Amino acid sequence: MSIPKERQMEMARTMILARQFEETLADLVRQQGKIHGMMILATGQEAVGSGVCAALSANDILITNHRSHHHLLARGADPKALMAEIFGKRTGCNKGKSGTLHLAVPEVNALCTTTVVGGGPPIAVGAAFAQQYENREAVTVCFLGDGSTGEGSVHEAFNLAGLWRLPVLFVCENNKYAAAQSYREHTPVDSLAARGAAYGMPGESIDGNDALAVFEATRRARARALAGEGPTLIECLTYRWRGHGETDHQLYQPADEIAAWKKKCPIDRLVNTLREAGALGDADLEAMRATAAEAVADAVRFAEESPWPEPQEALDDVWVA
Amino acid sequence: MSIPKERQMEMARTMILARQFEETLADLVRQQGKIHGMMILATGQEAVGSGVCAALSANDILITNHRSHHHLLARGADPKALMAEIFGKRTGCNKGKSGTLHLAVPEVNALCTTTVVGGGPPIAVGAAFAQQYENREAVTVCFLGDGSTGEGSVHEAFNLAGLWRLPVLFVCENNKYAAAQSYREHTPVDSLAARGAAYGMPGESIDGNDALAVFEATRRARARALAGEGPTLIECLTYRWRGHGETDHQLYQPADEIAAWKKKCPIDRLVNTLREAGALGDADLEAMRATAAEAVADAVRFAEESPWPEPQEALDDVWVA
Amino acid sequence: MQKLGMGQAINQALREEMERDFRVFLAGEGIGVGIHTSPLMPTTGLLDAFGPKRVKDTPVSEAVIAGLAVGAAAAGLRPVIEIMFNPFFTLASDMIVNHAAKLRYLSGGKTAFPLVVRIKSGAGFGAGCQHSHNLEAWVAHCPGLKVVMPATPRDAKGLLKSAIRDENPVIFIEDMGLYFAPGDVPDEAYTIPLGKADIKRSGTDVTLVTWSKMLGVSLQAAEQLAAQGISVEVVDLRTLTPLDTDTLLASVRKTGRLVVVHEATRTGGFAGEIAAVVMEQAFAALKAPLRRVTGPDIPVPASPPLEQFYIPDAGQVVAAIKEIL
Amino acid sequence: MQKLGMGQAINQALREEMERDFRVFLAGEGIGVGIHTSPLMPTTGLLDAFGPKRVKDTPVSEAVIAGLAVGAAAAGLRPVIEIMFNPFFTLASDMIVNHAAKLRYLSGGKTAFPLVVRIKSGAGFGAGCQHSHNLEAWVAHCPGLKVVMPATPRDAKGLLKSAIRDENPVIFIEDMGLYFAPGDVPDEAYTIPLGKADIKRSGTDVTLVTWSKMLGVSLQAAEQLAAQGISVEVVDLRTLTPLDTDTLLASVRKTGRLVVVHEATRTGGFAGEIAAVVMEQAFAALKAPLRRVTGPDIPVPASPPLEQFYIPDAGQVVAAIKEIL
Ligand SMILES: Cc1ncc(C[n+]2csc(CCOP(=O)(O)OP(=O)(O)O)c2C)c(N)n1
Ligand SMILES: Cc1ncc(C[n+]2csc(CCOP(=O)(O)OP(=O)(O)O)c2C)c(N)n1
Ligand SMILES: [Mg+2]
Ligand SMILES: [Mg+2]
Repeated sequence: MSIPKERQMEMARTMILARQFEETLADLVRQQGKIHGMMILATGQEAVGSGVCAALSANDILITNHRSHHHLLARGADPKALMAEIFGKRTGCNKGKSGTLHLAVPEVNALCTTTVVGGGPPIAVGAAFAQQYENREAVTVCFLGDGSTGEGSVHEAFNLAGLWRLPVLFVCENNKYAAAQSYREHTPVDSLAARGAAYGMPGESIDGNDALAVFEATRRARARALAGEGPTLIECLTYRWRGHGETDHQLYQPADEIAAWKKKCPIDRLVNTLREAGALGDADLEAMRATAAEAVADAVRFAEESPWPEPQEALDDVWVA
Repeated sequence: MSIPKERQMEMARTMILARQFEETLADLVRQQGKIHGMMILATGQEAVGSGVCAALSANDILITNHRSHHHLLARGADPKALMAEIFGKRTGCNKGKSGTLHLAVPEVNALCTTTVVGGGPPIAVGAAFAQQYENREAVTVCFLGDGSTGEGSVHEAFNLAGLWRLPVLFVCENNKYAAAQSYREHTPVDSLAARGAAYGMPGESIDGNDALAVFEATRRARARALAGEGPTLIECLTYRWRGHGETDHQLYQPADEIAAWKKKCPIDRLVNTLREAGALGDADLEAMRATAAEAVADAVRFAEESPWPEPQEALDDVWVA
Repeated sequence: MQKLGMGQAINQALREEMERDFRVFLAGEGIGVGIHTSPLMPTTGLLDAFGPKRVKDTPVSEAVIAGLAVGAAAAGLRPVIEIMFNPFFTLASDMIVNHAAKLRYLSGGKTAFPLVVRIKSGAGFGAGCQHSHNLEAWVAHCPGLKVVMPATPRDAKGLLKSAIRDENPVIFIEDMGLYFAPGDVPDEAYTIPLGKADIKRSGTDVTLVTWSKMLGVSLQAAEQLAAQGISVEVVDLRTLTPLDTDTLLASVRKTGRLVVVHEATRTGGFAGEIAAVVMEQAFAALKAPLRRVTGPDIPVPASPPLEQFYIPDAGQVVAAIKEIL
Repeated sequence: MQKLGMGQAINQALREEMERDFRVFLAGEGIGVGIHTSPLMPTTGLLDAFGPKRVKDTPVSEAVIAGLAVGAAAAGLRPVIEIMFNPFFTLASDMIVNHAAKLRYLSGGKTAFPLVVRIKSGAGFGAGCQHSHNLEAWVAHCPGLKVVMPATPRDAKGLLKSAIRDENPVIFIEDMGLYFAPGDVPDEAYTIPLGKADIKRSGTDVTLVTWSKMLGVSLQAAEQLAAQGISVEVVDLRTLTPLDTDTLLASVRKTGRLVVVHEATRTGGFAGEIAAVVMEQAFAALKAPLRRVTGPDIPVPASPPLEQFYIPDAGQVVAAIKEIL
């Protein structure tokens, strides 16, 4: 089944937006010192967010993790509200409570971001259970990192999802590192996808820098889930260009490894494919870039101009009254 | 490699002892009402404890779980001290602090019994780490149930053991039930042994009612571990004749299933093999049974005659002073 | 008026709320097909009544049981999960404390997590400290969680119904020692609001604050002291958080004396919170030192005489009260 | 006298104890190869010094990191593990609370678990409530665990060395906000015993009890009040359990007034324990109500002004003290 052109364009658009959004964040943190706290970016991994989200419907639920900007932008979250939240402003999508690490955007069914590594899968299982319980025509997608598979909670979630055949897609971004630890320093086997078999769940290892492959794998897994055939584990092989966070010195990442992966840039890849297919001209690309740049600039302006929350507002939002 | 005769006799002896010990416990709880609290018995699973322990050396460490009498008796724990502990007497191996559920017998290197399902494997990993760290010529054996594999802690332990190639044997007693839940109601795959592959660890499924097969598998895995080749997962297929505990009505266990497994009694099996090999005569068997009966009777007498702890003794043993 | 054990009262509450609202479902270990078939247990018969779609027996996996609740609540259902014994709450604690309690706040109020965690608790059944460990002080120290600990069948039913209808995560701790003793439960529908303590006995000489199983011990002590002319007011908190400080303070202002009784170990137990609130807000009314009657600072031992030693009894409560009169 | 940050002081303690005793090893996430290379962090350089056999980087697996410590301790080693941020203690809590703290008791005193759990803690780095959540009250409520929370580099070094030599499990909680500010650390070898509070400033009008990072805030407040003629005695608990009740009570008996300052949320925080102990044992000496200065009952928010609002400051301490003078 071929991928509709508008989906392909959407992927290109959201990848470019995510890249620019995050490069701007890096600059705001490092050069301008305008943002306080941790800053965890997904530069180089954009194909995962965009490939997955382009294959979803509005009803599908997203549960994501600490490295979430590319997921949320691909899902259609408002860059202004995200940026303001990352700045800690009152106009942020979570009123400054979350910051960059736990962005929740229920408007686009991104119900929760958890920065507890391994926290997402059990929650995704719960969301998928709700979908199954009410026979909703929808699935839950859970993003997780390679390192998160060290957590017992991930195993418990895989086991229950396999057992109850829940409509959930576990999308593992294997970016080769868990913080400073390389993949084979934290996991004794070569393939994470192969772990699917331990839970009666198909596991697929794909090129995570190929947005179209990610899209296809997501579409297949989603169809399976909707057909009642249960969860799928999709391992997207990709790479983290930047450090774990913006204070990371990346000393443990060999320079040539980084360079080699930069050559495999997921954005260039999709753009080139589209160009070769005649689907994207120079002008289109320029327009995409300009639109993204404008959206990011708007977002930064909005965030900078927005007021800080009043200190007392910290007391709000704990409880449903 | 053949199994030394004295080992085979030891297995027969400890299985018979465990069976009699536990049948007596059942009677003490049900008919005589002499023991307070939960009573969890391993009747029908004796080949696992005896087959494993016969293949170990004195330095090897045992970490076991809530269903532990057959492990500990096979390991050579004193039946009197166990029985007194199960009664809650001051002369019990743990001064009444533990009761039947957390028997610790460091005298035979059974360092801990945890009744938190899934609690054993992480601790076993730690013990095996100590053995590796000090180049001790020894392994750690961890007993776990099929149901425990639902716990995330078990997965974390498998992963770390596989990663660090620790000298640990995970002996999974698959007795087909986790409390009232049958195996396929809690696990989405047919083989637990196959999960070893997810951790770079050999997984073997064996007949857990065949003490000799258990012995052989343990010997192989132990040799691997001592050779620095890491952990092994041994799945012993067996069956729980009695309820989860002595208050269980076993309504969920089909009567014909129980009957079929009783025909596969692990004690009869070993005894018949030894008889056929001419290694065990009627008189030997009678002597074994009589010795066991006497040991159990002694143990009960000792326990009954022993004093209760003084209430204030509850305050002791929290701290190393 | 029906006579029900607390287990049956909880069973009725679950049944009624499941009938009322399809979004309510149950999950836990052995809550459907269990090893016990006693009609006095809280979930007996619910699988038959509501089927395996709504009564979910899970693997032995406390973290994902809790995650199931968090995710399902976020997605619009109203989960009621069970943690078999209080010490196993540790295994669910990341999901409850870092997620159920915090995710609404983290969303700036955009999401909600209407879920109930039923925890079976208490010492006295001879299983030792890995089965018996009263950890209500942990959850009471977590903003975003409400903590309910009923002491009577009537309260249990009414409070559980409120907990299920509450839009916030509620930890509902049941002392298993209360499942069997029958008590009055109204025949007609009712709920009891969370956050309201109940004066189970009025008195004038000393305020005795307690909850859960220790209510019985406290009332016994009050009875004994009444015979000696000492009038004890027994305040059953019912809900630890939100704490009903009005009732608490009014009572202490009246009596001028405070004793707190709980089964949990002493150091760091929730009695400390009661003490602090009173010392902050009713200091002028106090006529005597505080007394706490609690489990000693040890794990719960298994042997019968040791376990009995662990559990506070009426004699200790009487002695504590006499010390400060 | 050296000037070291608390991170460096901890580093020195680890180094010295590892040199002294081969059984001591370290395990945790990123403690060897980490993303930070600052020489001010507690484990920097230890991998180079002791090699990968004794400095173990682990997968992201808090439960098995803790289990590793429990099992290795039982088998004769002396593990020092690190939990990266306090909220992740939840994931290790079964191993620590149900195992490390209880297994010795369960064995009737036959086994021992000499292990240290270092937990990085505290608010103030903008990462929000899944990274910042002060949970010392949880561990202080668990018999079988000692809980240490140093406030100065000198104390951190001496207490950590004692913790590593202790035969019991010790929870050693480090506020990351203290890693960087230099303080005096003796050049010669020393240890500081667990269970002894330290009077960081003597005074006569009010006893201020605190620990960890809040010591700084408390001393600031004391300084400000001194200028106004108010004399504050600042008691740094250093060890929450065992609690040094002697020092605490002696101070309150002297001043007659008690303020407790901690960063953790108020309800159910360890201030309650202090209040209860004082109200039980020094009631007659009390001249005024208790005041607690603590984090409010909310998760720690991420946005800078909100996070600042969360963290108690000297102004609040001054105001609280003035209320009860
Ligand atoms: C439970 C828990 N432990 C530790 C951490 C600290 N931490 C944050 S991200 C991270 C690495 C995660 O690696 P991976 O899952 O591969 O995701 P990636 O960062 O590569 O996207 C760690 C250890 C955490 N946030 N949660
Ligand atoms: C963490 C935890 N959850 C639940 C329980 C209650 N429980 C005790 S044994 C058991 C079933 C365990 O099944 P399995 O691992 O197969 O061992 P078996 O009893 O069959 O030997 C359960 C659920 C427990 N002890 N610990
Ligand atoms: Mg990664
Ligand atoms: Mg089983």
